[in-house]
Amino acid sequence: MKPLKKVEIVVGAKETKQVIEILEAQNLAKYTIIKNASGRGDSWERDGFGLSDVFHNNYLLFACTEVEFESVKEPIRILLEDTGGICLVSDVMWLNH
Amino acid sequence: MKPLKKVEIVVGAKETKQVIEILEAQNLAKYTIIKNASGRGDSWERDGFGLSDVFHNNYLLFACTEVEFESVKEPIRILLEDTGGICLVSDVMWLNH
Amino acid sequence: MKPLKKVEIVVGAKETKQVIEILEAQNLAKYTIIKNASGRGDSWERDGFGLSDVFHNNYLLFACTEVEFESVKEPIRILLEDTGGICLVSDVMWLNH
Amino acid sequence: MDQSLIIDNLLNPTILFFFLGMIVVWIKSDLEIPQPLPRLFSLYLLLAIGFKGGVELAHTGIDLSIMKTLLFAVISSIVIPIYLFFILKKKLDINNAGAIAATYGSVSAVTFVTAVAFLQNLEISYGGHMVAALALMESPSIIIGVFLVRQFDKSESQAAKRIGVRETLKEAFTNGSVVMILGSLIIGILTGEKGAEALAPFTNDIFKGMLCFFLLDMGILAANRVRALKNAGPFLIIFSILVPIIHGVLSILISMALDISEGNALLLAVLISSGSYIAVPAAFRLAVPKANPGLYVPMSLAITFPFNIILGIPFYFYLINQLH
Amino acid sequence: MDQSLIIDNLLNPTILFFFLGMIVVWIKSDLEIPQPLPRLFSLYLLLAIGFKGGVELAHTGIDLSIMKTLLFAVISSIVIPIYLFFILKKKLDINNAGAIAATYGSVSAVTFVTAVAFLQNLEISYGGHMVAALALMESPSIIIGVFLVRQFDKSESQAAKRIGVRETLKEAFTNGSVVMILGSLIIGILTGEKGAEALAPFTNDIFKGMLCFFLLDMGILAANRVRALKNAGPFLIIFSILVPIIHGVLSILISMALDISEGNALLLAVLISSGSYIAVPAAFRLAVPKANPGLYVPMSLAITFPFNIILGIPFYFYLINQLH
Amino acid sequence: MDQSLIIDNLLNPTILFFFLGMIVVWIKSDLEIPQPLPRLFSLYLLLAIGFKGGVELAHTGIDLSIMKTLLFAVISSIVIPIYLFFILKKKLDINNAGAIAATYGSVSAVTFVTAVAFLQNLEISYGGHMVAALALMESPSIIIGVFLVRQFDKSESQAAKRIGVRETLKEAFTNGSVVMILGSLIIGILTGEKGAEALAPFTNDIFKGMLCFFLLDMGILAANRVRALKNAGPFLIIFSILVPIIHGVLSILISMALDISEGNALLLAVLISSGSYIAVPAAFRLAVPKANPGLYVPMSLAITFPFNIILGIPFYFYLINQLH
Ligand SMILES: Nc1ncnc2c1ncn2[C@@H]1O[C@H](COP(=O)(O)O)[C@@H](O)[C@H]1O
Ligand SMILES: Nc1ncnc2c1ncn2[C@@H]1O[C@H](COP(=O)(O)O)[C@@H](O)[C@H]1O
Ligand SMILES: Nc1ncnc2c1ncn2[C@@H]1O[C@H](COP(=O)(O)O)[C@@H](O)[C@H]1O
Ligand code: NA
Ligand code: NA
Ligand code: NA
Repeated sequence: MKPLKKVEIVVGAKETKQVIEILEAQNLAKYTIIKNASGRGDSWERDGFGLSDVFHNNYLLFACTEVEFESVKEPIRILLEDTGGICLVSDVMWLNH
Repeated sequence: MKPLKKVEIVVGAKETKQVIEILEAQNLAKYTIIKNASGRGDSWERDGFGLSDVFHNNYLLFACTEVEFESVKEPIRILLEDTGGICLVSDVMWLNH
Repeated sequence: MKPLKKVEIVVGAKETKQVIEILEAQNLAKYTIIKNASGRGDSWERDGFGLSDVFHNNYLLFACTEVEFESVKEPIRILLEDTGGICLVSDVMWLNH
Repeated sequence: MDQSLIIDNLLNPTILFFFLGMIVVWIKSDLEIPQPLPRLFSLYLLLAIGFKGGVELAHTGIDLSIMKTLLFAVISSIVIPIYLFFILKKKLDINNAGAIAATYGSVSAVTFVTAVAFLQNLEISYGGHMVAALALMESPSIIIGVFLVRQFDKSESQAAKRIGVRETLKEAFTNGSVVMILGSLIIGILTGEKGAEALAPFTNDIFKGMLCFFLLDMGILAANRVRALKNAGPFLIIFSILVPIIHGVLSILISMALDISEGNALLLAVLISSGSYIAVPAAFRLAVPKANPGLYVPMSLAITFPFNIILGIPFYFYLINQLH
Repeated sequence: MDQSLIIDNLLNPTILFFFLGMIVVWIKSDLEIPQPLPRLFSLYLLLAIGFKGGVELAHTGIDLSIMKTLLFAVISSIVIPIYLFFILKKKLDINNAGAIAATYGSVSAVTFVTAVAFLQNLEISYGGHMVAALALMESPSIIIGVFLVRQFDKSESQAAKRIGVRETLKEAFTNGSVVMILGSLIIGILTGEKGAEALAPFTNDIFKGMLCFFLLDMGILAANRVRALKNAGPFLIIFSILVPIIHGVLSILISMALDISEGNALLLAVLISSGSYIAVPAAFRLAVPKANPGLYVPMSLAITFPFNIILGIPFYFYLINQLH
Repeated sequence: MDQSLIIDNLLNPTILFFFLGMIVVWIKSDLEIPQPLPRLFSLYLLLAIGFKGGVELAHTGIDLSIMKTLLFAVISSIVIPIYLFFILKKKLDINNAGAIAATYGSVSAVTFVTAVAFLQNLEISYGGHMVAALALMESPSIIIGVFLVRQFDKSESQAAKRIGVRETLKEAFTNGSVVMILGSLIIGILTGEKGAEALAPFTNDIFKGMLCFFLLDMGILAANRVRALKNAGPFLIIFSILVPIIHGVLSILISMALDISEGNALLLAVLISSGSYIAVPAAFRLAVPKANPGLYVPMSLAITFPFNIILGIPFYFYLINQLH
């Protein structure tokens, strides 16, 4: 088992692509996405209904080393400043296979 | 980055509204919901199939301060005692933007 | 509140049944599954589209004691070696009801 | 009994697709109708059946005989949960006794729709008010079931504090399937002939096909749910077959006495003998969370429902024909 | 005004299902059309309306009068966001002013489809090129709205850096609903009569029924979204009703001057008076993330849209009839 | 070659919607058919084609010529994976060689359905037993592919321990699409003429429209999947076009020798030349997890499938016409 950082991000469905572009820019292209999340925060409620993506959130999760996380931390912060959402970081052990 | 508590709750789809009411009663109305979870616990299996909500779970996640969590801890415990489900709490760092 | 291990596993949709069989073999049949996850890792991209399950991932989560986790750790590792995917373990507090 | 009725029913594509669904589970095929497609079919069927019933009802109007039928339907949905509760209470805890009693006092819309298709095959007509009966029978037994549980359960339940009488009433009468069928019925009444014709390709022509799809899914579901009854013991299994037979036969006898037509008598028998697996679990989950849906849903869904659509419907119809 | 027009419209099953949806929310029923079923209905309607328009257009060909109509449609979608922006700027911040202006410059396909069903009921024909108008009117106001915001917003927005002019253009013109309707239109043009006939049971016969289902969902959605406007203040509420009336009436007057037929004039009025809630929020979320979709989407979806389909359409039609 | 055949095919709405799907990806539109709607269309098409085939088959009965055709179909699905495996083994590792061999031994139901629509356009009949051929050809090559991999792979694979011969057989024969088509076929056989008529609006009338929707999604999917082949090298790309041509032509020659009718010969050519992208990946994921679905799925789905429906079908048909 190897210690890693687990990063969880909730953003609007439209904005997910921009998060992934940030990851890819740092060759950090390992992630899992769960679509169709709903929720509330500081901005308008995303109830998950309607035809437009702006009322849907996505949940994105990736595990990486602390160094890797540092490389995307600032761009993610700047993006979320603009788009809203939340980014949570925690310690995990990776069962390496 | 700011330390917060991450609270994860899995409950039946019908009961999610009651969890949110508990949060709202404490002005804790920031959360993310992922619908259509399935699972098994002590009670009947929720396989995610069928027309009735009683075989579907929801996954609810919210990040808050320790003090905030303390304010909803007991009502959540009492609710889950009745409805089943699970509530897990862990330490996270919030990338504040 | 009681300390537990939270185990998160992302595997291909087809492989989820094998993970559950591992859990059941150790009488660890309490878990939550979120279907329809997408993602990228070392192997081909699972974009969540198409008629075949091989482009879909599932997210599986279970909370258990450290001892219980040790009993499934090796079989899970062996399975993931074969099928790909990721297994992350972290510390949580369980709000026992 | 005329066996050809049963065999004809079995060779109906709708029933055959139900069997296909059960076979899917037995051979452990990975065929599934992913969520929320089953909801699409079920919403469609409620809309179609409700709308057609309304159009029909606007045509015939309401007379004394219709009122009689509706009254009979509602009374049955009040009496059944009461008498069943006191029987079940002897074998089960209060919570589950109340839930099962409410289940069999309420109705299964899918069974109703399957019976409608059965009648259509034989070109036997039925009244639009039967859809109203379906809608009226969903909720009363829920109220009664919850009331009985609260009356006899001495433990200070948290749920009872949270979910009072008003919430229970609200939950029982605003259940999605009740609203969908009642709403479509009223829309059917308000819409004229011309409006109905414009909708007919949607509500009538593709109806049978949508039902096939839906029963395929119901077959998969029933075969999966039946497993949950492994440890339920013989009493509940026998209950789930005996109760529909008794209710069906009684309903037919009363229908004869009330001079209710062939088609309507069949639908009444099907309504009264069927058990709910949508409205009841939804309301009981909130009001009586200690009742176990892993028990009462499989009973109605995995035993009573298949029994009714495979054997019950042709049997009730045979009986009606004999008595007419 | 001839009240029977409004009442006839209200007794249309499509509109009745919209009401049913609103009632569902008011009585707090748990009835819902789960995702992504609403997308199925909306994709279907775009495909059907686009395809039928294309087939029709291939039949009639393009002449000067059609070019005139299309030009009028596009110009309106350029002029409207500009003039609205400068009005809105006085009451709101730049970002939201731009978004609301773009919203009302663009169009609502669902309102268009509902108006088509209204015409079909009255057996009044309309031109296939009106579908082209719908497609052409979706994007221009988006470009203009974003341009105006960027022009007047002096803050160094991060989004402006990330999403340049080219991305905005791309986003505006490749929005899913634009592509679906335009694609189906072109396919309709390329397909001959025979191909169209083979598709007719799908694109024509079940059209009304699918619209009922979709409007049921839109009713639920509108009634839910309207809550977000609780704190929006009277200006925006009045704006959401007054703007469609003004635009509708003006459009009808110009249509008369341009000698546009009854059916086409109604559809133009509906296009010009309606507001977008799909293409505009999608593009603005990327290009102007500081604009609040919790504001401009409910305005067009929860006020303008219900107003238009319930009262607007019969009113515009009445007016057109009076002036003809 | 008669170019008008290709052009006629290209101007078919079904094929045009497939192109629209590819364009959606090229212009980076956000148009998507969200999950699980594609499953709805695919389940529908399997049900409709299976049921119609069964009704037809009940009508014609089974004779020697039908047995001959079915035998030819099954043998081809056994021979093809074997010979392909030994060719592929020279260029690729054992696991992927086996998976690709199985892919092209098995069949693509969507290609079959598209060919059926092609025949319907030309009003050329085909036998109900061709649906049986489709069902019979899905599984054998899977068994053979897995068997060959296990035979030649000397590494002690964990998967081989977990998933034995029995599991592989089960997986191959109980795949959802096999069960759906075979089940619907048998239901079609059991249902009489009258039952079939009642289902016709669903299984026949809206068939073309559903196919359009589905091919739109397949176009999006194919254009997305093709990217995965960027680094695959020219061998596999050429393989994915050459193999269907060779198999199609050979199949046509044998069909002529066996005196198989025009329509049936086309469907056979399409079955034999197409590659699976549902049943094969499902089974190989379990039995041979080291094979890369990111390789063999795009080959059949993003190259062979588009080639077949755009050029292959009219070309095979031209050839059949020339030889008849
Ligand atoms: N404290 C939180 N806990 C969990 N999810 C959150 C939290 N804050 C925001 N979110 C999620 O992020 C989305 C956007 O947040 P916001 O930009 O603050 O409106 C919300 O709709 C929630 O899904
Ligand atoms: N230990 C656990 N780990 C993960 N999920 C659980 C656990 N226990 C219960 N759950 C989830 O909570 C739901 C209800 O639990 P229960 O009331 O114990 O049946 C289950 O269906 C699971 O989805
Ligand atoms: N570092 C990671 N963080 C999050 N998810 C991952 C990670 N690596 C792999 N995954 C998930 O596991 C799936 C299979 O991984 P792989 O076998 O490496 O292709 C991917 O499609 C992702 O959904
Ligand atoms: Na009953
Ligand atoms: Na407009
Ligand atoms: Na083949």
